Amino acid sequence: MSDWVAIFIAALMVVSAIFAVEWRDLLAAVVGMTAVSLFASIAFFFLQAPDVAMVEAAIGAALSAAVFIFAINRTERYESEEEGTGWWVKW
Amino acid sequence: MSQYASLLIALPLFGAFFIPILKRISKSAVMPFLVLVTLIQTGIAAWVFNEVYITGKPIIIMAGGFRPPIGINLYIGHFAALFVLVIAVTSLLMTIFSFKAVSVEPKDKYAMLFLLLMLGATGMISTGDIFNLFVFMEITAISAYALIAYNKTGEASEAALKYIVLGGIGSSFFLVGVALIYGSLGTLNMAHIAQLAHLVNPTVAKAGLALLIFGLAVEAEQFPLNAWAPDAYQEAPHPVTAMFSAFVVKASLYAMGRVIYILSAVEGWSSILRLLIILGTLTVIIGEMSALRQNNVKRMFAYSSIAQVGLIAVGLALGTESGVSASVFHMFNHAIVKALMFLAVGYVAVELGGTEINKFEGLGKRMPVTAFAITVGAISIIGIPLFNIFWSKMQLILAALNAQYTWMVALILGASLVEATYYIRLIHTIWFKGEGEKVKESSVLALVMLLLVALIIVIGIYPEPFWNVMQKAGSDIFNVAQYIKNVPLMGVSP
Amino acid sequence: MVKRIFAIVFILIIGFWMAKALDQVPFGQDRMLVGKYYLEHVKEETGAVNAVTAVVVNYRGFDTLGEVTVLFIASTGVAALLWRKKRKRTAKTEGSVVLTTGARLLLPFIMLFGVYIFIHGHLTPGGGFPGGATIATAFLFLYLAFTVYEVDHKIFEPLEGLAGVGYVTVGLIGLAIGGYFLFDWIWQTWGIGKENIGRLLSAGFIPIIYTLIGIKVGTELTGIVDNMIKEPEEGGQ
Amino acid sequence: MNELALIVFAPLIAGALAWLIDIKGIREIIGVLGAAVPLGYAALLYQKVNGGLSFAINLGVFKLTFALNALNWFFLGIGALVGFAAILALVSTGRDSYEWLFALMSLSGVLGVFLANDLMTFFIFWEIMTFASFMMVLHYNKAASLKYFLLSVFGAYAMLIALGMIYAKLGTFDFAQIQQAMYKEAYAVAFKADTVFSKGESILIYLLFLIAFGVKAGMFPLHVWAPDAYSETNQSYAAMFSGVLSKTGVYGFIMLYLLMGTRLAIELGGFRSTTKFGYIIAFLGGLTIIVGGLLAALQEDIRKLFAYSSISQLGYILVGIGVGTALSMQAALFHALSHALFKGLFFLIVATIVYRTGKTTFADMGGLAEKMPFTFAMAFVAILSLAGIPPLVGFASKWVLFEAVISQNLPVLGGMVFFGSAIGFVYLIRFTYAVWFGQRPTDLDNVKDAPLSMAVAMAILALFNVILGIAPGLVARELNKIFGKEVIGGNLYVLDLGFGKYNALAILIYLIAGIVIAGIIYFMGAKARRVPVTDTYQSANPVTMDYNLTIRRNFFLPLKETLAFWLRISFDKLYHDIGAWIEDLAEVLRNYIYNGSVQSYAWYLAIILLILALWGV
Amino acid sequence: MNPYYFASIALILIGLYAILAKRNVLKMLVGLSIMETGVNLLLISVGYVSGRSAPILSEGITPDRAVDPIPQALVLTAIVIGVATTAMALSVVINLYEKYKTLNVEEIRRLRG
Repeated sequence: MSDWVAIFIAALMVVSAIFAVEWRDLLAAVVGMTAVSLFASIAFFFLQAPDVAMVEAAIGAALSAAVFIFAINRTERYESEEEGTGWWVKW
Repeated sequence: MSQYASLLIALPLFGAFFIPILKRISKSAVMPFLVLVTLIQTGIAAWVFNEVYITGKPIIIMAGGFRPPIGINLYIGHFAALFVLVIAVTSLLMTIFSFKAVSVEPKDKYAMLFLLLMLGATGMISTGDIFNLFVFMEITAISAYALIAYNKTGEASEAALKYIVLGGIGSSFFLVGVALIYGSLGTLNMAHIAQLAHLVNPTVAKAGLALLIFGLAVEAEQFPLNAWAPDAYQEAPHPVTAMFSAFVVKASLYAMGRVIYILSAVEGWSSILRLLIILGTLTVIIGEMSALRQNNVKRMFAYSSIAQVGLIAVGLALGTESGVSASVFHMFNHAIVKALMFLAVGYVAVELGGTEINKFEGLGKRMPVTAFAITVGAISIIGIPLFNIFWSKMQLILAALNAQYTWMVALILGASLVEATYYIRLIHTIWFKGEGEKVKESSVLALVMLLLVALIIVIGIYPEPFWNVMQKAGSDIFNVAQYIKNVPLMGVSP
Repeated sequence: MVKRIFAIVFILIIGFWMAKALDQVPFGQDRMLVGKYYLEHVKEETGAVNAVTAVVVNYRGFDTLGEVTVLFIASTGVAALLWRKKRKRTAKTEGSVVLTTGARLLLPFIMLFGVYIFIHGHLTPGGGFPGGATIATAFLFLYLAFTVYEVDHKIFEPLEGLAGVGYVTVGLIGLAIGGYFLFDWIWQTWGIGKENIGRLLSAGFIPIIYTLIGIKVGTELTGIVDNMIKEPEEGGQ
Repeated sequence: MNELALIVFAPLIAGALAWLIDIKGIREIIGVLGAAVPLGYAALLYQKVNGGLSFAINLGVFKLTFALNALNWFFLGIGALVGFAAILALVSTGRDSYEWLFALMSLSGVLGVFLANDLMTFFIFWEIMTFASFMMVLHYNKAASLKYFLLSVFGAYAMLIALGMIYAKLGTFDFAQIQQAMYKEAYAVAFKADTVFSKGESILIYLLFLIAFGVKAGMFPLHVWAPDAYSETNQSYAAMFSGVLSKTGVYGFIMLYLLMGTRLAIELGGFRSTTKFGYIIAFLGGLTIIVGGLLAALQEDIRKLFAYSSISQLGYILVGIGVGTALSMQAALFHALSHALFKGLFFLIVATIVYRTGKTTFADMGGLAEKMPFTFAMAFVAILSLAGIPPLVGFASKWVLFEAVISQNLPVLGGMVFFGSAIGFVYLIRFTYAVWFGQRPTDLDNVKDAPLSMAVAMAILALFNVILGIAPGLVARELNKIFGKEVIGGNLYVLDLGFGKYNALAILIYLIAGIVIAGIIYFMGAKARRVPVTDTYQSANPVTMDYNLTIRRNFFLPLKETLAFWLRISFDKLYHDIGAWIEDLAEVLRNYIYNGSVQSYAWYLAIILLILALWGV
Repeated sequence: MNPYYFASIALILIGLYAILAKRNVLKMLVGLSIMETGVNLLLISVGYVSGRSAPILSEGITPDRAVDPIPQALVLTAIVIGVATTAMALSVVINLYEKYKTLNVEEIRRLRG
């Protein structure tokens, strides 16, 4: 396990992905997705890929989140009740 | 001079980008412009076709002027030249049909998406680079998503959603496969990969090949992965469905065939091929069985088209040259027949307002030319000797028997028995049941249908010239050594 | 509940299989083959300092052409699907005072920053895509700030088409002059800017293409945002 | 274009022309010309039979090769003759150009099958014939045509698999090469050397060929399509349908003998005095005779009666082939010829009756002899020939067949054959009396006789029936030429089998003498009295309305009651249930797999990934 | 087992899990988008060479000091394709919601059989 920065970012990414999938409130899910995209952008930076980091940040995080939020705005915000999410999920 | 073949890709792109500007000038000029672009595309494709088949050497287009492993190259060999022509001609016929079939409002957007679907399929067939194949696959897929949902009805959106989710998963895993292959070989050019395929370490190779084929199989409608196809065919606008079953599926089938044979030096190759044959046979059986009690004729033709695609996949996965050239011949025949039948069904839906089977009662008296077109199409699909599909089906079955897959052939023949049942029921409903007043049929479409019928019968009666073309196209896919020799690879020091 | 357990078991097995395959591709090992050629020849063959931009635009220009088409299809598709006869903006609340004044002040700088990114594509990281995206965020900023603001489609769509047509014409000129589609005729044949590598006016047609891509991506993403934000009026079909 | 190509493709081209030029007068002429060409050339080519005439078309995908030898000249003769007669009759009963196209296409399909020189051409023309005849039946009734098409395509695909297996191992379709390869195989099996085909494979090929030719020849378990198909089509076409198309099945069996006969004989060993595989064919043939005959007797509809009788007659031919000796094969061929002649004639008669009266069941017919004398004369010839009364060809072929079976001392088969001719006689009596004699229903009073074209057609067939009956030596000479050695001796009028002789001329003279004497007695004033038609036999059963057994209504009801137990086992219902079951399975499968939810579709993807993971690991 | 490899495979599989287990269509699209991010991360980490810097060949960096540029070019395209697919999917879902009034996958089943 070469350096702890990589582990830290990887862990953050996986946790925020799991939360993004489990949260019942779709807006929270989109925020989780954006977090994953942001951490991925940072990971790209550490993997010596600045171009990709910028594109991921600009398009992956900003615009896909914006598009998702507009879509939620025109449909429903909350998932249906009987989803049975895990105990550790608040929203 | 041969580099001008790159116009095959540049022209539809130029046309698509030009349409928003043209819309400003005159809104009604969009559809005629579409016909013009497809007409020029057919001209170029015809020129490329006879250029490749006369000189016998494939045209290698080097984008950006860099030699293959460095730059991306388009490999227009015997197969690509043939099928680019098929794509161009089918799109031309479908633009004519779009005049009458597409009434939903943003027609200029429809024209753009139509051109880009054609571009995507052409690109998939002619590209020589795995990632470029992914990009063109995405172009085809996303324009297909838009075109399927184009009618903005609830069902159309549902069909498009299914295709997006499944297509998304498929293309993601395709990319993982590309990552594995690139990770172990360092190059993306297909010929280069074929050259170095034996260097790849077995587990990566097996996983990479499996994922690549999985990604393509979702697009190429193999058994469990084709659940999106019947809905997509049913809900798309009629000309788009015809284009879909005529060449879009064929492009991903060709891509699958190409990927199979360039990675043939890989160690776990034959086991994955056997899995593919099993999947192909299941596609044929399930496809035919589900069409049995359909009351929506368009959906019935969709299932029948899936079944034929399964048959082609079995032909490709046999691993023998005769199998591959037989499946190429079947692709060609099936493209003609299915274009004709979906055109006819679409036209009936436009005139009589729906594709349920009761709309087809007494069609023989109401729309004789369309009824005749459907009947000839149905008879040729069943596999009757004087029509074109018989020859390719026979070649496929003989090739399969040659490769000792007797049980697979028995199942496939059983399935085509089932297919004969529902087609005969349709023929009987059309000609010998029900009454109806005569509907005036547009002469242009009648001419198009009769042209396709004539083509089917000509191939049926004298298939010899077509078979020589198909054999060359089949060997173009099959023997990879020739493929590697044709592509001018720069000696990049490994 | 059973479905979840099955799902987890499935993805674990698939994960294990992919991990086993990835073990044979060790992390961080130098396996470059074609990449090594690019790194060694990028300076004299394309004149760009940023190797990735050179690969994106010049060596594998076809991918980017495809890429731009994908985005074009997305924006046309979204426009086709969300097309309604009569559409209007239904945002109810005006942006807070911070947002509105911020929008008025920052807009030119964001635009400038976006243009900076795609003009310097061949030197610094980033290129047409992030540049275009930044411009799109500038317009998004306006959409969020003002409830009335609407992008005028009469101008945006032709601009988008023009940029696309421009890109293909550049490729065709390359075909005419250099004999190959997307051939870098500025750098290879005319040899302008060969001496000042690393400065603004260098690297053949990469800046031109990246400007076109920047405009195109900017207009397209704004188009997508605009289509998404407007809702059909009750009468709308 | 040499003669063989002209023979095969002339009807097809004529049919297409007739279909295109849809004018009432002209298309008939074109059609008849199209049918006349093969007949003319068949006669012309008689001298050049062993001249090794051959013809090949290279279709790129396959090479179609045709050749003429003694065997397929014999079948070509049957096909062309009965085909021409049927097409001639079609002139008046043909409804529209659709029927002309497909009748002539099926004729060219049949001729193509007879003249084919390699398995692939054989298969291609087999499919053309099946498709064309199916379209003729589809025109009238969907259920019957669907049953016919599915069973015959099932047979065709069985043949395709067998053909494909042969092609895979031997790499050739040509009959001669396959024959040599099979001879080598036979020796290899004899000396226990290793062979190209394993024992299992050769049995599989034999079974597949058995199914394929069994379907077409209407063998017992696969005969269900025949009654509906023969009765539900244009009756004059039915003459060709049952007369000629069923012969392709017989030709196929003979081809099976020629190609793989020795190999299978050695491989599967003998059974009593014949080969095991031959005995299977013979036994099934016997069963077909019994089933066909019994069911024929129970029918109320004329067309169904002759359809079943046609199946039972084919049973004779299969028995002949099954026994497998040179004599029995010749008997089978002889009976094939005579069956084509008298069955073709019968169907033409039925066509005339239906054409003139529009009625098809016994109940509404009767006393037509006065109104249609010419047709009655033809019917009389046909009845004598089918029942096997000496001077006509039916007797000659049956006699040779009986001799062949008995000489091989096969008691079971002999029993079946005798039973068959007895039951044949029974339903013929019913037909003769119910249709021709007795009281004529009032609405049939103004019935006219057969139209000219049908009359000529019937006359041709009746003429052949009589000539070949009186001079069976003509046919015997041809048969000996096929087998190369003198199997049936005797001159033009006498058939000498070594252990039995049949002098056709002598018997004819005695018959004429007998008739003269009977005529004298009749005219001398035998007191003939009118018998009321409803004079029924009840054998002590109460005479109730539904149990009123007259010649015209359920004459054989007691027979049906005795056989009630056996009649429940009907293969027709079995195939129908299989079809319905498959359709329900398809319905369940479709609704279960394509259940519409994206999630389950995503699950399918995950399953495939799992398979790849486990398979690939 | 490098953390980035682990993270990318985990992201792909979490995305797949979301599609398989979650009934809300938008949640599925979130899963799809996460899967695409995971694939991009995998592509980049395959192209990384340890101990080397970004492929910007300014004065200090010589060719043998730079990381592999090709995967970065590929990912540039892949990210934008991902966004394009998501935008298209969302507009389809908006149309769907307008007609079906539901986002639950179990109820979007009119096209079946």
